[in-house]
Amino acid sequence: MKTVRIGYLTRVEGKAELDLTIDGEEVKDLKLKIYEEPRFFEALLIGRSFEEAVELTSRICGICYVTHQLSSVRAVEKVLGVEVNDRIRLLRRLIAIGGIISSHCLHLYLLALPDVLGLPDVFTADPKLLVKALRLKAVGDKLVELIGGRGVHPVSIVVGGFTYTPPKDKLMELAQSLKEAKKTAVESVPLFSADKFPKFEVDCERVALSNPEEYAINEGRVKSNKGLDISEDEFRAFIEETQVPHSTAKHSKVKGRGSYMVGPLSRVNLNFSQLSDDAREAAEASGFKFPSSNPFAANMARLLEVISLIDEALELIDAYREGPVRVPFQVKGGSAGAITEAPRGMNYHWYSIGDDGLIKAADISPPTCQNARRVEDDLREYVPTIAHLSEKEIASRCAMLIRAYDPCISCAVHSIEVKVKKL
Amino acid sequence: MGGASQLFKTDLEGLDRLIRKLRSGGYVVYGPVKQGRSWFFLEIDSVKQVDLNYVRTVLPPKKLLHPPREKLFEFKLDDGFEVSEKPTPSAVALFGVHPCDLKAIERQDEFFSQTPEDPYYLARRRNTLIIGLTCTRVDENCFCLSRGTGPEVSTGFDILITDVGNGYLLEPGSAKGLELLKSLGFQEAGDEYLEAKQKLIEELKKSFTKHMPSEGLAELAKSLLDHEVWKETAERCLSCGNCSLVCPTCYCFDVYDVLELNLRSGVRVRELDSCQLLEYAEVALGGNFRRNRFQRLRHWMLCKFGAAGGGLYSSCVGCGRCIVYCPASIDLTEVAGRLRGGG
Amino acid sequence: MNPYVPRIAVIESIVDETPDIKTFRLRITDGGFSFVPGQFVMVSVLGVGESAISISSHPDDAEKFIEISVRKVGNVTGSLFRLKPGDKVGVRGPFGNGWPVDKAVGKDLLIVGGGCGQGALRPLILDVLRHRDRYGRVEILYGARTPQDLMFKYEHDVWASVPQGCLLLTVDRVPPGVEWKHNVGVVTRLFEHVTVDPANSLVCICGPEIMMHFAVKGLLSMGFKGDQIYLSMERRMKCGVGKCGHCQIGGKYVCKDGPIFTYEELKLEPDKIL
Amino acid sequence: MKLKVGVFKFTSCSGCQVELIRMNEQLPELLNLVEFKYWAMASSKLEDGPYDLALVEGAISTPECIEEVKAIREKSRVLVALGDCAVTGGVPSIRNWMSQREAETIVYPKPGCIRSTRVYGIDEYVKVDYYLKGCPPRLENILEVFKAVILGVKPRLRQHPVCVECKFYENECLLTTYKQPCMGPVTAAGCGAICPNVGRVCEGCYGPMSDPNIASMVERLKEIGLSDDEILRKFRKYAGMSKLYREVAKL
Ligand SMILES: Cc1cc2nc3c(=O)[nH]c(=O)nc-3n(C[C@H](O)[C@H](O)[C@H](O)COP(=O)(O)OP(=O)(O)OC[C@H]3O[C@@H](n4cnc5c(N)ncnc54)[C@H](O)[C@@H]3O)c2cc1C
Ligand code: SF4
Ligand code: SF4
Ligand code: SF4
Repeated sequence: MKTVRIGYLTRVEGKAELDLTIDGEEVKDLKLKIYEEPRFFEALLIGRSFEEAVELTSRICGICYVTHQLSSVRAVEKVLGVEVNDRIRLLRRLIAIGGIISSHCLHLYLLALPDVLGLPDVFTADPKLLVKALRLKAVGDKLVELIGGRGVHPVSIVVGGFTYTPPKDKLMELAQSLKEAKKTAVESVPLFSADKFPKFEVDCERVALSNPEEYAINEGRVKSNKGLDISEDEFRAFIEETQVPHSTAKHSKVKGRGSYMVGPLSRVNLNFSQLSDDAREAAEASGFKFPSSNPFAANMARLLEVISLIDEALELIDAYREGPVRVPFQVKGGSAGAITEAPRGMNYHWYSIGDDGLIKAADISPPTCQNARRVEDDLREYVPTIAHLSEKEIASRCAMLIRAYDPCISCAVHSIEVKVKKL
Repeated sequence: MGGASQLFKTDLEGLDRLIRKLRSGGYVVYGPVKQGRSWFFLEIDSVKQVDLNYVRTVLPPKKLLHPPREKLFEFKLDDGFEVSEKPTPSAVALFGVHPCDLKAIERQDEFFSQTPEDPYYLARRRNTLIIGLTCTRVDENCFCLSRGTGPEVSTGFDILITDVGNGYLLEPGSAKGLELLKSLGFQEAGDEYLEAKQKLIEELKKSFTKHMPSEGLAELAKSLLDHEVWKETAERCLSCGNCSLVCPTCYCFDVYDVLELNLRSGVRVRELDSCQLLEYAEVALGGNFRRNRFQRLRHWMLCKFGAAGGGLYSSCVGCGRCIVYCPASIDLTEVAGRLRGGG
Repeated sequence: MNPYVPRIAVIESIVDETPDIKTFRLRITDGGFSFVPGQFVMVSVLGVGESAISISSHPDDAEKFIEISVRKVGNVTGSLFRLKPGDKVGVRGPFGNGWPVDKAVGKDLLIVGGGCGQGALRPLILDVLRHRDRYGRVEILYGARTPQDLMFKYEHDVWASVPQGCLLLTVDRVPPGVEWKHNVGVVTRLFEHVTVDPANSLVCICGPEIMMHFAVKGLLSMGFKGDQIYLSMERRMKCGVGKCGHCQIGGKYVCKDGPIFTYEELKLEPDKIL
Repeated sequence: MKLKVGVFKFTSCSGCQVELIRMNEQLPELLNLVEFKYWAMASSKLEDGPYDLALVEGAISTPECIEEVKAIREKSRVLVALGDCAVTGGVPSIRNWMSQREAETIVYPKPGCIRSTRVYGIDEYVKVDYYLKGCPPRLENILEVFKAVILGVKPRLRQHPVCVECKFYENECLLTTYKQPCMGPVTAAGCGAICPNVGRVCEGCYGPMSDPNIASMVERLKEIGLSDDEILRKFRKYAGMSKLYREVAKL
């Protein structure tokens, strides 16, 4: 009988730990505990104005603030019946791309790379590599800052559009750095290639937005490899959430089926053909075959997205023309939900708003909550394959698998167990 | 100067030529441009961008002569320091400066010329050409008339433009201005232009509704330090500093060092400050000589009345900015009025 | 000359005066320096900032060195305390007007110092010692918190032995076990021992504002006139050359019009403290 | 000797740590000066104190957090509240104005096992040396603290209002010119007036300035037509629990 505990999972955003008991190859007990203190976001939105939803839900997560803002703003606009113009849509896509590049690079180079290099962190890694990689991350940050007015928790995204028109010439300047950055991204393919990760395949439902027009980020239908094909309005009819006693974010599953995976791997698997040519070429070189059923391929999926989205950002910047970026609207009550793709997967926001413009109820399902159950299921299948290893090694492999989901535990708006690990 | 009495006239196209000429002569030209609901001195390349009928900009032209933030020098900790910002700024032409702002610049000129001279200000000033513009209208917050700083001015510009209805009167105010006007081949203006200008000024003078005469104000204010108006007004004051930051005659600044992350090199910076801010008079160990809001408000107004440290150099020119941009609608002319025994 | 750019000075030696005051002897590296007693310099620790500090040495030595006596209270002063002989600081100045040494010729002098204000008075005291015949009777009153907070202890004997003069010391309190032969109480309590002639003397005071406040009150009641009382004022200061505005006391600039003012000049200013 | 630094997280979104990571290519330079002994988000190496500098992100909202933050204080020479949550409780503190049970049942079907207290900034429980205000604080401000602690001086963190920086950028004033409810006049600067820079009112995310005239600000907001409830919400957003705002936020 082996007991493996990963107390305080490091190099993830937020606080979590893993308790695992194995008997031979059999997993006796497995609990991914999230001990992030609860913040009750859905409650504290109540009585706030619809305009504050964007601003406050941004604070759910210090990494995927952009998508929280975008899901939120779209949900509210659906309630109010606001139709935004193409320029606004373009800028929203561009800022979402910035957010994804920034988050993916944070994950790849600061959180995941140490696993590949066998280091506790990246601080002792080659500074040259680090500077290059972080310059790549910086272009994502700058894109968000330029459009959003601030890097973390942008301020210009409001119901009806943006508070200001980002200057085209500034974006053009950034285009230069984007081109540099793309080189770094392409060069990084060998760092995260298939030979660097365990060969572990697992069959599961992988869900993502999909959109025939474009690589889906801000809008699309919810689809999966198991035949799910619904509109975002049907999300709650097909996805259910349950509270589990041992902790975590509430667990999600597809009704009548089971746990599912959201995130870059689901997206790349589903929408591979919409990636840019260079991204698909990089996929070839990576040694992974997409669609892939190896959860560790998620890192490569991130890198492919970075490459593809830089290509797309360049096109969007080129197409961008300065002009009005705010449309007028009238306040009215109702309820609606919207999904955008966070770096870590689908992010669902739903609000009920009164005629006075105040929020009456909110339902938010960030990707980490949706993935929580799937992570446990993956581990249950993965652990037997490594059960022969030492406890320390098992722990580090498990941590690596969890990390591959890039769980953003702060995002777990609703978490329960408050179990404290003493320092 | 010779020929200051020489007057010229032109049309809009001529003004445009003037701007183009300045630009080709190496000047960066700034003029009042409307954006949103406000005006700003922005870089221009044509008179078409300019609103010749503007009232007042958010920041006065001060921003180009005594910028909100500027580097004093760079230093390296191993081997002392070097004045890296050799005061050699690019030549600037301010196009369309109103009389109140012209007078404010004159005061700042005097102030920064006092020994020891301020090399940063003066280097910029010497490289600045000023083209004044007589106002075409007066709003409810203008009171230059009672301050003796407008709407008529005879100094403080290289050229003064006045819109006389069917054309523009151009008056040289310096040899440089005269030369420029001659070189552009503008025709001489007849007396009817001067008469038209005089008529405009008379009309303007009649439309002032706000007044704050200077006579005896400084002395009076200084003798009424305990007047209830200070504390009453301070109850509304937000200590936001807007009034002094937009004031064309306020010059106070803070100085601080910024080190690079290598901790080996850095810059010393100066930055506009305001006596309305709590930190302004703060000293070590938490001491503060003007801790109370009313003391700060009073100090600022005394300065604008000509009674505090800035005295003559920073007293009010009646541009009205502090009134327009005070979120608490505090109006120094009202305070002056109360000190004089009114309302 | 750019008045905002400091000259480089090398710290030659450091004397611990009290637990929180040190005297630094500085050599200006690029030569000439001259000042009058009561003037101050702006001392830079580059990267941290600049502080106004009175010169505490005598002008006759200025070609060789100047001294400053600094109390550790914050960023710049705290950083100065961490420096060693050989380290460099920036110096601008001298600034300000100085003590009325010319007006004092032939007159009695009453010198009143409190706390670290004694630093600004020392050049004046040294001047009396070096040019004794210029002045009439000279009485020095000096108060500090405790005996160990007195600066320039190594010179007190010389100050006390000045002909036709006296040095009176006082402290607020004497910690147990410390030997103390002098007075206890605020510095104004020493006024009863003052023998200079109010009709023909000048008073020079430097110390905490509250001490100066009571000193002025006492002196006025003793018959001194407002224009005989000179006070060295302290205000926040950023430029030292009358531009930054911070040091204003009503209509006056401490850095240019001061730091030394007569009580007469100050008494009608707003923010009056005295 | 490199500065030994610990980065800790309580109830928060991690955004302040992410802001720190936005230093990007400057990271190697910072690593020349400091050693991160404890930073769970970035390193698997979690070393115990003592720390020269502890950056504490997040509000205190459970009994366990209280114990933890006290332990961190004991091990740290300089302790810095990193961001609004740590400074005053920040956005999570909004729930203080709802009944506890209410908040819990809205989010959880079975709230029985949730234990959380009223949300406070960390200085409710430990002494804080410096406050990095903001949601999040600007990277420049965070680095200023690193530099200052290394030099052994107080960091230069602006305490005057946002209006000062707003004027440096010559923005149109949203409050006076557009009658929009800008919190700039009572909010501490340091952000660079980024909201007015992009045409949005300051929402007050840096919390109160050094000497806010709250009563007057409330009047100004009323003048431009805000209801009492709207005003209350403004003061109860990023810094409702700050000592300066508690009165107007009615707690
Ligand atoms: C004319 C004059 C003479 C002085 N002479 C001496 C002296 O001989 N010895 C001595 O120890 N001190 C003297 N002081 C006081 C000294 O300037 C302050 O104690 C010092 O500036 C504090 O700086 P700091 O950075 O250590 O403190 P902090 O509190 O960290 O101050 C930060 C900044 O605020 C400003 N500041 C704070 N306090 C003061 C103050 N009291 N006066 C002016 N600016 C201040 C400075 O610009 C300083 O750099 C004098 C002040 C003046 C105006
Ligand atoms: S602008 Fe108005 S509120 Fe602000 S400091 Fe000036 S007088 Fe006070
Ligand atoms: S927009 Fe806001 S921050 Fe800017 S000056 Fe106006 S009130 Fe102040
Ligand atoms: S302007 Fe206000 S809300 Fe915006 S970042 Fe600055 S302090 Fe925060």
